[in-house]
Amino acid sequence: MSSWFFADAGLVLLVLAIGASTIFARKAFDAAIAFVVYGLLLAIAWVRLSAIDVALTEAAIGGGMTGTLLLGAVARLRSAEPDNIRLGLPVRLATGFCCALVAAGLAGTLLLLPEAIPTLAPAAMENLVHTGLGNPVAGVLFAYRALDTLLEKVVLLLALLGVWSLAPNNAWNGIPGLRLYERPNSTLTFLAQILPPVGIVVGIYMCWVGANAPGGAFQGGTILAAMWLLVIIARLENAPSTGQLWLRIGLVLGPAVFLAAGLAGLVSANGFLAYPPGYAKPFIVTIEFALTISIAVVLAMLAAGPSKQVQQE
Amino acid sequence: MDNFLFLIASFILATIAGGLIIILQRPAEVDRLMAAQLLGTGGVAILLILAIATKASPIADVALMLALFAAFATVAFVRDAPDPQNTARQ
Amino acid sequence: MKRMEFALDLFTVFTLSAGALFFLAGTVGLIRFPDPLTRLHALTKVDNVGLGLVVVGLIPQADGWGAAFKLVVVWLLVQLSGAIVTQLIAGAIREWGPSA
Amino acid sequence: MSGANLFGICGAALVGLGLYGLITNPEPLRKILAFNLLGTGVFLIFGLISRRAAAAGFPGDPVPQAMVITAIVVAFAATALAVALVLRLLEQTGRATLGADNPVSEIGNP
Repeated sequence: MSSWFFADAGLVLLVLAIGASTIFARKAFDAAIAFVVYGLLLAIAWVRLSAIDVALTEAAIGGGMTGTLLLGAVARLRSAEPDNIRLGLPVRLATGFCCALVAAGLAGTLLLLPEAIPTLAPAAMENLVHTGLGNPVAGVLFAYRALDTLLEKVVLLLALLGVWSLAPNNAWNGIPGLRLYERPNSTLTFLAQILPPVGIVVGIYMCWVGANAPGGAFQGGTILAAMWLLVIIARLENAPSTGQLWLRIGLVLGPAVFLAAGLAGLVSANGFLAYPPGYAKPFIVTIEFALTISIAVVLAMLAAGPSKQVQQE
Repeated sequence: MDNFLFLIASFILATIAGGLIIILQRPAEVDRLMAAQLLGTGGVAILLILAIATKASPIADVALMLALFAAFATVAFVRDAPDPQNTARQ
Repeated sequence: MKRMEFALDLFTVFTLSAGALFFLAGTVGLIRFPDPLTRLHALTKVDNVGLGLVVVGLIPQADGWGAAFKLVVVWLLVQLSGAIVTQLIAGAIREWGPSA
Repeated sequence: MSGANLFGICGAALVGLGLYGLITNPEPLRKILAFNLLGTGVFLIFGLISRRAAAAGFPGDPVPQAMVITAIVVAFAATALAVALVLRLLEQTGRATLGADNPVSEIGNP
């Protein structure tokens, strides 16, 4: 373990350097691309923290999806009038000092924590057999803290509602204003033909292994969302108008199945979101499958943004 | 063998770190884009070595993710590159 | 059996070292080459060879065919997406000039 | 000091960096970015907590890990909403800043 220490220290320094460049970069584009690199690097850091589930999520969402979203926004904002409001040096210095204090306080607190802090890990592992799962993180997400996960899905839907409601009045139920690639039959078209089949297989694989190994609905859904966006950007497929029924069904499918399974727990087991003994795994796998679809649709629509044009049909 | 794997992983990390720091200083946007691509290959190599060294094969899945999403950033860049008419930027 | 293992370990040491050297060469090229197109060339070609060598060297150390198969799959994916993405970047450079 | 502690300290430093960017950067998009950086710092601190709990012989505590996964996804949703708001601001006003109505060239530097 100790031989890894210096490599870890190097990784931490690199993460900090790239993180700092997202803040101090002069142009927004530089900051956004640094954020992509930063997200991908953090995935390696999470692997070093033995949190492979988190590493998968961070690489997909932190690096890929958020980075793409920011890069798209930067490109749009190029047309904005430059604004040269800048804080004066004394204010910046004072702010820097205060922020350094916050960071130092936080770091100090962390180092002062007792080495053996209370943990739920043994309890989580002990009861994992009852769920039939092999991945403790999936156990937390879908059995012990299932309510949190359910509500998180609701939060995602609320965020999407927020994004959609930013559409102009006449574009409600229109097509999302995602920027597309202008030229047909280009190299990008080729990439959009080659990569999605691979991505879909990987996405389903992620969802499938999630019960027993790192992976799951979030990671699988994110890959599917990214592949869908790629196909739309390359103009191989049109972005759906936000009013379409199948799209709306896809959005609520996961939360609805989750909720139904939760309500079934009231009858077949001893409470809301309790699974009947012995049947926990089939329940969880069904929920995860439905959630993967919903997460894919929600994330893709969130990245696509509010609708721009009225549907032409 | 584990110590050797560790050595190689650290070495690759160091070369990537050097490359990243230099690239992110460059003014041209394409150069910065290469940083993501650099991590797409070098990061994958580090993760694969880690997967073998710590005998945790799910780490290879993280490498898979890294490869998929490093390409994705480039797609966004190529899509958003400005019109050839107004290339007046540094 | 012992001798076989030793030979495999030796193979791993050799290929991984070669792979690491390729990564070093790629970074040197990235830093030293004068224009984006040549830098791109250094980045993608050399690093992909490096990754290939790393994967080949790791295969004897993988426990089981499944793990080895996954290594190869990851490598193939990197090759595929890397090659196409390089084309995309190169196209962007050609169209918008090296300062894009 | 173990490797996990390093990542915790890194998380604390990232919180500081993100906070600084959030306060000093005038562009809303950069503020969103800085806030994301701050968030990842907090997540890394959770990572340290998860690793600390590993003293009992587990690779990591799954509870904080699951919370971080949830948080990353929610952070993305919030970022998407914030970006959509900024772009709408640009559409309506042609500007993408939160400055005062009468542009001031320098604040805090009389």
